[in-house]
Amino acid sequence: MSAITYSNARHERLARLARRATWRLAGGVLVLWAVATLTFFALHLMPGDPVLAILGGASGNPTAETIAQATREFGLDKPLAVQYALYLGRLLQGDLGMSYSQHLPVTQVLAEQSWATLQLTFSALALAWLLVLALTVLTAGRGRWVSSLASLAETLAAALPHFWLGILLLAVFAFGLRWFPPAGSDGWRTLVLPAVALAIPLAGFIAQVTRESLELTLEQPFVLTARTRGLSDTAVRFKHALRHAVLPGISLSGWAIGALISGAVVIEVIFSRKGLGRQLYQAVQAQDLPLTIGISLAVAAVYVLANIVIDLLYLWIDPRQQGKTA
Amino acid sequence: MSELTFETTLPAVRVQRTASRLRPGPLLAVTFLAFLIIAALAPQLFAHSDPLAIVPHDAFHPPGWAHWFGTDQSGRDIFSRVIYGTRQSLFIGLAATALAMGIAIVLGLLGGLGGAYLDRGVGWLLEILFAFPSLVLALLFVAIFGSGVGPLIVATGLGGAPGYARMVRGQVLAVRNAGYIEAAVALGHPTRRIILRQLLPNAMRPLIVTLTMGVGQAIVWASALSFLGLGAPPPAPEWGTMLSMGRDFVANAWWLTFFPGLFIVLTTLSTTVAGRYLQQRLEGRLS
Amino acid sequence: MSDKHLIVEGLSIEFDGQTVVHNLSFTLAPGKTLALVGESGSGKSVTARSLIGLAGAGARVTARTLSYGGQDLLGLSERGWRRLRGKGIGFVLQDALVSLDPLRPVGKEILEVLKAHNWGDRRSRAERVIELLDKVGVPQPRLRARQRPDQLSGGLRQRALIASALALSPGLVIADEPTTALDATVQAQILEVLQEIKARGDSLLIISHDLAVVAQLADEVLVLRHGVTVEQGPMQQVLRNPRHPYTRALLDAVPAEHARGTRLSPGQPAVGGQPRPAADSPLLLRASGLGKAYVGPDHQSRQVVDGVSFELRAGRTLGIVGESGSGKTTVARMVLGLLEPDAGRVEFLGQPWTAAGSQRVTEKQRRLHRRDISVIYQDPLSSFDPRWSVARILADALDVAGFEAGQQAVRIRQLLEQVRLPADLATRRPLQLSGGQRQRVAIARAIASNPKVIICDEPVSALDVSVQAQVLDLLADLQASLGLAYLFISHDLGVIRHVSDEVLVMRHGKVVESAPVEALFDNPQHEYTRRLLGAVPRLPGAQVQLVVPPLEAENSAWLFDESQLWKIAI
Amino acid sequence: MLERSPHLRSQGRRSRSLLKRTPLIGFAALCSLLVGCGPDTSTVARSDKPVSGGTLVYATDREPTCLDPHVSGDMPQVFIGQQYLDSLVSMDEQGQIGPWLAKGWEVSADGLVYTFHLRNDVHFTDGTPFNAAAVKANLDHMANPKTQSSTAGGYIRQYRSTEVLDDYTAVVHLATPYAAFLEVLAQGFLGIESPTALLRSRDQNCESPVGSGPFKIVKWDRQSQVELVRNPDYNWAPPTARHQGPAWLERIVWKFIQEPSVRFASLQAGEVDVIEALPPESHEAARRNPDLTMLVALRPGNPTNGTLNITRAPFDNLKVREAFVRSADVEGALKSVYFNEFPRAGGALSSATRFYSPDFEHAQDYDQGRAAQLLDESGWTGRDAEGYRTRDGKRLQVHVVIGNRTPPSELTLWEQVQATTRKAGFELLVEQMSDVQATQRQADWDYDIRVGYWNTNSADVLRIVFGSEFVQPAGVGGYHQNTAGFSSPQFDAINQQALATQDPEQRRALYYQTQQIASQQYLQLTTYPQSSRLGIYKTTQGVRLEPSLAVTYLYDAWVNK
Repeated sequence: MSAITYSNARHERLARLARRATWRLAGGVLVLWAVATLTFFALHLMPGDPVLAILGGASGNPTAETIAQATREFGLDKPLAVQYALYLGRLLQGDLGMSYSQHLPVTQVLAEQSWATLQLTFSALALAWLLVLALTVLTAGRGRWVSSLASLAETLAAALPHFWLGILLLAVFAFGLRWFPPAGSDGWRTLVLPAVALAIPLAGFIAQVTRESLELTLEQPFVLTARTRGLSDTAVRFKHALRHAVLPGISLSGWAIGALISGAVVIEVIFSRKGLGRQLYQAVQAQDLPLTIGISLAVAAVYVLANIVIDLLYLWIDPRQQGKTA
Repeated sequence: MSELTFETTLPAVRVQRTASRLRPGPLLAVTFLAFLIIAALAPQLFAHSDPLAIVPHDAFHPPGWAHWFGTDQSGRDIFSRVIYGTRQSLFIGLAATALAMGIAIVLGLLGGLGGAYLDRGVGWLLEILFAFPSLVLALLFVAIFGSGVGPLIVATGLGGAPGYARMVRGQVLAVRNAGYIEAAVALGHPTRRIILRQLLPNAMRPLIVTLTMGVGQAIVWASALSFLGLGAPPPAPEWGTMLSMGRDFVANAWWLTFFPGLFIVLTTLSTTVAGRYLQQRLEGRLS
Repeated sequence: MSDKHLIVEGLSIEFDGQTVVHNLSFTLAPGKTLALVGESGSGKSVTARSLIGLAGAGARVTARTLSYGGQDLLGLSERGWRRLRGKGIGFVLQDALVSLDPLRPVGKEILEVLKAHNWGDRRSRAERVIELLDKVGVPQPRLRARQRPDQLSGGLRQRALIASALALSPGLVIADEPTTALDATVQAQILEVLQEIKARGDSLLIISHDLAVVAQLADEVLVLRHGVTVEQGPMQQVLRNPRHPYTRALLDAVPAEHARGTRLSPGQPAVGGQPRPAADSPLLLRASGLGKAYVGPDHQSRQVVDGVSFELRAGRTLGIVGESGSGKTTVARMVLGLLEPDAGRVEFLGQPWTAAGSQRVTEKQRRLHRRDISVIYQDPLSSFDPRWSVARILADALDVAGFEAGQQAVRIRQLLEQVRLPADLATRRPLQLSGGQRQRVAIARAIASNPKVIICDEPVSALDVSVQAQVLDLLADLQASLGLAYLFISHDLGVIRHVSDEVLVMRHGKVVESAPVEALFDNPQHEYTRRLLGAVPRLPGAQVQLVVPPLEAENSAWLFDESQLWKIAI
Repeated sequence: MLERSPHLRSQGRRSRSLLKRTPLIGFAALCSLLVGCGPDTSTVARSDKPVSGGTLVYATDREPTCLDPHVSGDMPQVFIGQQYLDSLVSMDEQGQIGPWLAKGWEVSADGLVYTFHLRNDVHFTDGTPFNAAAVKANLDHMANPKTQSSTAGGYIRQYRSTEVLDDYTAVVHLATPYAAFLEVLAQGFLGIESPTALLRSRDQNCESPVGSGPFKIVKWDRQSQVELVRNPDYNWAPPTARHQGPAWLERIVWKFIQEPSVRFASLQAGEVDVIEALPPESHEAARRNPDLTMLVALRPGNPTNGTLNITRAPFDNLKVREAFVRSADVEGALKSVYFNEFPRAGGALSSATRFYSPDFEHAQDYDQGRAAQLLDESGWTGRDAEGYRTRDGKRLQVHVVIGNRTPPSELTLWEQVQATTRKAGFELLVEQMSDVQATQRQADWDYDIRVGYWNTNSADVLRIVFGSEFVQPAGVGGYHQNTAGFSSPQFDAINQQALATQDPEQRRALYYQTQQIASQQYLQLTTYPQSSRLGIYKTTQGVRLEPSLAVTYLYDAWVNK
């Protein structure tokens, strides 16, 4: 790269980040559109009449008039293509329709449930990273025993299914020791066990790649150079190696958001927490189309946004990639 | 003149580890996997009681000599159930991974070999699939097609496919740009021969490792669905279903959930360790 | 001016019971320069690192004496070593692109030394960074300090690396292969910087495989082989009058100093004496007006190859020389028909081989003659399918050449013999071979189909000098016995001079000068050629004075990775 | 009505016709299961003095979809409704109707006109005064099809109109005589809501309904909890209450904790004060725990059961039905799955139902010998490789359709039924599917067994689950309440006679006959009666179960924290 173009490096860099964010956002919108479309049509393949789902299932024993009314009310008498067009039209106005099972606007349900799930997933992500950094920076390249032991711990952690870990944590820390409340969605104490149950397997995954990357980085010439300057081992690890070592883990965090949301479904059920995961599980079972599509969209949006943030974070940490478009 | 290679840039001169020697970790993992495979093929070798035999007055025996893993709420021997469950759990894991890999290979090859437009299309499709977290995708799938072992396999497979597809595509692109492919072109080999003899085998090779590790993860995801009541119907001794059925009794009888879960963990752990060992061996030989 | 002696007596280094350095002794007086010279595996780098306590994990360093400036280094604690590193002894590694933290601005790296040793305050440190960059000849130091290594040209970042080693004015600078992997012109600049350090009166310990580089700097030379001192003495004496056969062999192996037809490696019968084919032998390849543009990541188009024309005749060697980014590899790929030119055409035996635009030649058409044009790459390992054994690799090439399965085994044995490899190597995989063996396998593959032309793309650049000599000799022998024509691409003027009949000098994608080899080297016409020739370090006896090209010579806009240009046509 | 999964979707929606006179619930039976069922049967026996103030945390398994019990009408709604709604009339533990919001009433001779004299000192928590117009608004609201009221609306099908005679006199006109009118009015499903609030949209009213009760709803945090606070103005408690004036509790946090083990653990830890649906596996632990007391009552109606579809093979054959029922070891299953905490229900009525007869308890006793004999007689004599019986090469297969949300314990019960009926040669296929799909299968008669139960306080329940009029779906969804497909003019006739007469002994005799027919026909494999089971932490006292539906009533409860 020519040196001249870097005369205003920081400004240029921010501008590039912004351009990239815009570009990615546009892509994200397209992805969301595709998600909405896919879910919309796929869910219309679901067996059973959606009107019955609206009216509390077939056991609601609705009369012919109420069915006709609900059919009109929800536009279910129109051809699928028209319904789709109407759906998209409303979607553009931020209207996701009414939940069949809750009789609430889907947006309201999302507004009520999202925070709990975001809180859960992001505290789990943060906790996972904390564990990863503590474990890897302290143990990477520290001799065979320490390394293998830590490596075993990571592999084991990565092999733990969320639900099993959740049940074990419940049994030990809530039922047995009673350190934490077994259920609920209020206050940090109710957040601890579910977040730990989500964080530990994730930490295992991220730690595996981070350790590998850290050990590779510690063998890089620039680390040796840093040592030749008289830097201590700790300083080398934190100032030089860490920044490189977290990069694969950060890439993995994009995937992790998806895994966390998947895990949140199960964890929210086990810990009787409110949240999008449990809501989705219920919506799917109740054949609540608008809510299912709404939550899928919300999840996809979180995923898309998180990935943009992670992408930018990655670029911030490793500006070398900036010229290339991923 | 001998040409002992000695890296000049590395600070720590690493004495090359002998990869061919089986260290205790991989050894244990491979042994356990072998045990699982035998258990799946011939469970009666290990478990002597009928996994479905209900003995109500024997319910909730804690682990002991008579029942190594205790008995469940129906008095069934949990050890037998776990052993007999190996077949179904492994089958689900293998089938789901195979399906995921099948989809992934098709998508990955289309993306990697199909030219710029197709590649972009596949890229988009993957991006969209990625926006559905695997369990969400599986939930939607089960919602549409119902629950049971078949849908469970397909749902788990679908959930894993985009990740593998991205990997296959990456592999194909990497191998496509490898020196030996250029060398083969320069030698004058026809394109078809290069794809079949060099590109595909080399691109697929690392996937063996992924596949090994993937089976463990597939078992975890499948059991998550079973746990939510969307998987193998009871009384099938499927590990996730057993866990799900036992979870009400966590406070009274921990062994109902502990042992099936333990087997899931051990299986995943073993596939990971074995896969990584395989990877080291392949890399040691090939890179 | 340093007044500190570095005294090493009886230094041995072991890894897991394996001794890699035996009983090494030397003394480095203040203001002097000592060179440790050896090929891969000689233990020179690990020796250098042991002097600052960084021999590596699992290393056991023993010595009768190891002291610097009267301080005993053997009993030093980690803390004591840290105080010494950077402050007492500066260390410069090869290839600043990886030896400087790629994610941090170079200024921060220099600042780090100052901070680690609590030098000055915030403001004075910042000033010192700029001063240091200025001192090692980095223009616009304030701007450069804020840039990362990948934003700097090779020369600039190597200077920055040196600046960070000089930050606290250590009395001793250890430079481990400081100019390796740099272009000749850049190498000359870096050597100048090192000479300035020397001129300032500091001690310099230089580690290199390159005798010519050493010749520019060293007062004393210590030649290492397999961790054992082979020869030690004043530079002029060792280089002019080597006593040990290994030293002799190393000197002989440097191709630049030897004319065509001579042997570079000992132990083989000389080929010499055979007459070169005439310059009017049948025409094989003709390239005319080749051009290729490439759109970079910044969406700007760059003309990577521009109007390159040449002819290659049977049995002759055309050398293409140029620095990195000159477009020579792109030319090779176009000639191989792996890359479509944007302009111009290549004809093989009078038939179109590859051409731009409407005259496009399909791969199907080319395939008939593929067996007549082979290639040898710089990195043979990556050009082999990693799953295949040597025999399979050769058989694969024989398939194209139309050998029946039954004949292949015989032919493979024959090929291995031709490239002087033992037959039992046939079952090995490339990874189990040494670098020299791999390149021989690559050569065997190249000649398998009895080609008329071999494109050699930097075939010896990655090899130790003695191995390089063997490979060059082998190529010469094969050319003589098989009547091959070579299109030989190298950045190394010495190698080019040794192998070529005609030479093409490329710069920024254009041919700067094209002439028969003697004419070009004896009487370069173009200014760039002269500069290039002047930048090549010579062994004593030749011209010692190095002509340092001006800094503008390296145009950083031309730094890009040529390998990215290319995508396979499948 | 029949429900798909016993614990999760529920109990209570009673439907359509009721008896001319709602019979009293068998409180003796209820008491038989009460733990510590001493002199004071339905309160927790603690002598401490009530304390005003404090928060009670209540945890239940299911979250309602609407807080207004008029809409739809599921059990979780009435459990919350009981805390913030008052009814026109009250019902005491002897089943006697007493005043509440209505001071008194007259019934016309033809039984078609009810004149209610209302209290004049009541207002809703939104300030709206309670008056005759409010009564009219409420009854109209329940009866309006747009409300989609299955339960409340279903109970007052005979309702025509309300006439506001003056502010505090409301005259209700019925289409046909309906002696049960006052009893149903006593139920929380027909609680009186603020007419101002009812003017809002249905969905708004679902979110924040307004009553005149001892508590008012503050906030519904979905998937988590409903918050209620004390109504400080409350001064119109029913005569059945233990005190007058505002409730003791300052605040109620009504949580939803679906997982039974988690719910119980929360109680043990004192994180919650009262839990509903105390899991049977925790009964023993609860008994042994000095911090906890239990309040358990059986619910009247048709017990939990698998109803056999007699409209298709193999259950179209009575012998096969009996063989199936006989080969299922329900006692064994109840012992291991429910720790013997649930009694076996052998007849079509729960022992807590009035006119229940114990004579049919043993008709379903486990008897593999008899099962085998019956199957032999009915031609299922072959055996295939896996040991299942066959006839004409067809395997003896029965499909049980179960919803996904069925709790594991219920599934385990059916697993055990599966294992024991297998010995007789049945292949029982447990088909788990989403509730929507399961309902669809039910509507299409595509099942052999449906699992369900029906809670109501009348033996008339047998008419709903086995009467021929209920074979036909009530609405267009195809959903039918008679899942057995049983259709017998004789059976229908007996039920009609029972509805027509007021004489208890005659009714007892008639209902004996319906029970007998149901039992002899082997229409259901009955397992255990439904029950209300509360677990109460030591700091909480005064928790009662409301008489008519055994619903939690917290007005008299207090906490000592």
